[in-house]
Amino acid sequence: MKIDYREYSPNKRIAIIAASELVGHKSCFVGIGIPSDAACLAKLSVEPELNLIYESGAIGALPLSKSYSTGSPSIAHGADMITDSLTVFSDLQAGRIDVGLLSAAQIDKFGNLNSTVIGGYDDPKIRMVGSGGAHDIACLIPNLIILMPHDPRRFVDTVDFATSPGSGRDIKKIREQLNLPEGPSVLITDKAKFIMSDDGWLLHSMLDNFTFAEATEGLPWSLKPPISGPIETDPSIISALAQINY
Amino acid sequence: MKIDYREYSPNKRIAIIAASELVGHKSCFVGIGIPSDAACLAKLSVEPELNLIYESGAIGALPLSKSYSTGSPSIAHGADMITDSLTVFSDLQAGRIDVGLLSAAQIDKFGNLNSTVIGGYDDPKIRMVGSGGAHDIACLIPNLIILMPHDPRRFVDTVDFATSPGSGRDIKKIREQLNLPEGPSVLITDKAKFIMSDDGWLLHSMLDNFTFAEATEGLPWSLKPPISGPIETDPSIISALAQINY
Amino acid sequence: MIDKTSTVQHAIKNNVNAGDTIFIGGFGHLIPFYLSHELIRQKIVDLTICRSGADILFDQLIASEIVKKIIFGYVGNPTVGLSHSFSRAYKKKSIEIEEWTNQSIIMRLHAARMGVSFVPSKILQIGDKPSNIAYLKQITCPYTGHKFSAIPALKPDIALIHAQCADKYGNVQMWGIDGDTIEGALASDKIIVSVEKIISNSKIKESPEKTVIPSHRVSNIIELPWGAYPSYVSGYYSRDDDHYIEYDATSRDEDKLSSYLKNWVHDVRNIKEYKKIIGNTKIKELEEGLCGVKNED
Amino acid sequence: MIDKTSTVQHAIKNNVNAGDTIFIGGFGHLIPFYLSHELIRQKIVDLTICRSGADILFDQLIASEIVKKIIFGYVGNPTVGLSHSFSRAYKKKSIEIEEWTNQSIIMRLHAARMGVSFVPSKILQIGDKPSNIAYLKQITCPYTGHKFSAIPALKPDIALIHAQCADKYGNVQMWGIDGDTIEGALASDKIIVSVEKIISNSKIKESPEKTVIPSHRVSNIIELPWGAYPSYVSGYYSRDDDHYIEYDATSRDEDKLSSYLKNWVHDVRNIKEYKKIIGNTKIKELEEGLCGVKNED
Repeated sequence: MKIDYREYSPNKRIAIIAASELVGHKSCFVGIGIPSDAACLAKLSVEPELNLIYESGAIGALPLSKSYSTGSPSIAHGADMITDSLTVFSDLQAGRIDVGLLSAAQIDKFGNLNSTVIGGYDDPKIRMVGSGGAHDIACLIPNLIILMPHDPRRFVDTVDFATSPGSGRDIKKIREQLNLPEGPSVLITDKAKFIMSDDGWLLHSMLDNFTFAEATEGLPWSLKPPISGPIETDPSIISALAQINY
Repeated sequence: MKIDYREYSPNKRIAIIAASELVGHKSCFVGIGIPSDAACLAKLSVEPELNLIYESGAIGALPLSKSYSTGSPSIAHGADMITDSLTVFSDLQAGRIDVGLLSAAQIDKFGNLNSTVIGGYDDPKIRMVGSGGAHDIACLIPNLIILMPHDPRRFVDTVDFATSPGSGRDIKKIREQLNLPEGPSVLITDKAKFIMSDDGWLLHSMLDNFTFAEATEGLPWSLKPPISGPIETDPSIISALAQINY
Repeated sequence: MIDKTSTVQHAIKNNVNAGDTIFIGGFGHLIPFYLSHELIRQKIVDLTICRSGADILFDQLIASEIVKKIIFGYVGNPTVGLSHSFSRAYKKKSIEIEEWTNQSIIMRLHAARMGVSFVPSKILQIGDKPSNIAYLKQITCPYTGHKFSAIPALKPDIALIHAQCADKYGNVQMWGIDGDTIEGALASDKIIVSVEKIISNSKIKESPEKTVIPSHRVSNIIELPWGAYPSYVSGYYSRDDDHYIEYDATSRDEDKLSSYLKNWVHDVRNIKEYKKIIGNTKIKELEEGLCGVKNED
Repeated sequence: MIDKTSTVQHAIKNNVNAGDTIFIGGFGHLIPFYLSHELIRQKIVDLTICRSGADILFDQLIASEIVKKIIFGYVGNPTVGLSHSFSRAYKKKSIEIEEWTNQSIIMRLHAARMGVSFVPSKILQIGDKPSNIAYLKQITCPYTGHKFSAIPALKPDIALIHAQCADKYGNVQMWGIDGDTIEGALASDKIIVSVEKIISNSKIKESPEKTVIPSHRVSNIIELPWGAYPSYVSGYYSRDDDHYIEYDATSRDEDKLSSYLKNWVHDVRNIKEYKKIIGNTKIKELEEGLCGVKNED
């Protein structure tokens, strides 16, 4: 099946690519927004085994309508279990949750994410919402996938504030010493997939019919052509899109 | 009202005396047996505010029939709340529970309690059940009352094994350094009430019509005549006895 | 047993003091709007307010200039955007902050709940977050030699929470999403609870597993139906997402926000008036919009 | 989702290995007798078994000579008396022990559940208890300077528990007294659950607050009605106190205990036979003797 990805909005394209990445995982720590949408899409298509875990304590829900808060009625509805946040974060720290999805206002070359301030911490241009659970997930989850709309202003060489720690040669060394997992391994935009290397992000693959110029436009990192052919999408993911109302 | 205490079994006499000691307390950490009976009796008479807390996690129950385990159906039945043991022990450690009642196989001059071994730890004459929650309660509860049937074999100068730490000059000093409460302050037998001093137990008062010789018979500690007149019992305690089936 | 029912006025007046550290419950669900608004009406100042993920109730308390400091993991208007009053206060330096993460706030409360002065954690050791907290210390496990951050206990003076029901003695029942609400309440020295409905003690005893706070820990119980609006209560009413969305525009503009606070907080004399301002149409819509989270009451 | 239902034989055979550390659930309530008896029937040896308060199921496992070590806070026959098989094994030095307290065992499991290698506690610093554990270390709070015992994490290889119900995917629902059952299960690497009844996933979703273990943590689910006898299951049957009382006399005498184990464990081929041995009279009595703990199923 030939998929015309340009038919879909940028956020849907991110969810489509991310859904494929969730195959083989049993439990997923998700936040509201594109992460939640991507996980729902995966569960409806390529990974029915995936248990969605929200930091509010809801486990096993499949919210098909727009949710504003991780504690929204739509998240509680249809859950197999509602426990407390301590339990969910404890499971995270104990390495009992397989994979996590994060987004942020800024991302840098080594996958550091910023959701705290634009500008200086004490004298910011924009004071944002802060970590929430993002720092915790970035420190603790064994497999971390980052989802970012391709908005060049949000891609920087070094984030103004590293709310959620990244990876790459130096950070990985510190993570090892602290017995923490490796950090972000995959970055998904609405045009391409990137993977983490010792020296930062590498362009892994692009959506069919997107050019290298499009996939890297405005990104401040020096990137080489993709190391792999076009991203392949299981047709069931596309079919499942219809079930999600967002 | 003149009470003829000899009408009641030794265990009931202990519960009668202990009930008076619970006045003014709002929450009581209780174990199965005489402690539970004494707390029920207090709640039915002189201290209706008392919330009984069992280490199984049951709170607010009033078991009027014999219970074998702190997790028995009779403990769950009638509870206002059933939580887990972690919550109850956390409340204990946080100083959120007012008073505790303990019993044991052996007690010594400084209120150390033994429920572990008679004889040496590695080569015991009798291997008993171990601490359970007794050590924890003895370390942490702000007000500790000990209930012991007057069986001289169980009263010793120094316990074979200090499962639950006592009080008195030396132990209190260590407790202070560790930010722990003072330890046992009252000991109740079926004949008398004792209070803790720097030098160990003092005979505080006796049940009406019991002699000094009876109250101290076989106790290995050097004890002086009681420092107070006969124990007074609120008649409501005696009336409430009829409601408890044990 | 003591009857602990009270009015919102008395409960706040008798239990909260200027300068107190207050844990405010509700994680998307069960946010104690009406109960906490009383802090504004009574102008109880110099407060430190804390929780993991904070939403527009924090924004309103900050805008009302009764908050000296916030201790938080997140403060915003979920999905919609920023907490504009917080941003303004932060830039004006009229508010102190202690900025953690959701997990670390929960672990801070958990340490207090367990009666210890710290717990070890793997978080807050890398990135720029540890530098947010100047006094943050590390600790080494005496068994494994592994390094952990030492998460210090956070023991609030008082917790304000909203729940589905309670008896008059203070046995509180709650279901649906909790987040860190129970943890924060049990960590605090005093607890005030507003509920949708006061029920009998015998009803409580029918399902003791639903009880999350025992009576002896609770200072006051107040029946405040719709007291969690515009957040929601499982089994009673749904979340007013529109209110949250509109609040974004309102709170960007200080004048608009003043009118909002006058209308929704200062001029509201009792919970019936609060319900009146919400309006019958909205009430009907939210009662019907429960998304299947059924009323187990 | 994967169907995780299994037979007791397969679940134990495929998940438990000689030498494993096993957490055994049940605190007075919900003790997994039938499920754990399968360890005896399959002669899986060199086991380390652990929990806070242990009753006669531990005695039976010890008597069957499959236990190398017990880690415990209490081991006995509640109110009735001692664990005679434990006492004998202890005196013969045929069993290793690691003797804690109920709170410290629970905190050990809690540390593992939270993913840290220790938690601080105020207990185990005075009296003779700290000397029970040669390797016990102290830790100083970096904020207050207070001394705590460092309670090391206890992460069992597998937990065996009994609950009221589960769906076939492994979402487990439990109510009534829990003690340290959920803590121990969540601390363990694998979890096997026997239940009174397997119910539908849609039934689970009707009351998600009752779910205590999520499906992705569970290895196998086995429907074993009466599997907790002679302990009890809230909503299903009461505790057989007489059985516990009689077990005292039985377990004092090694020959009598052998016959007991033959009758109640070795010769029992399935849960229907177990129910047959309990007998109809007893079953009726225990179903009626629920002390009002109602069946919410």
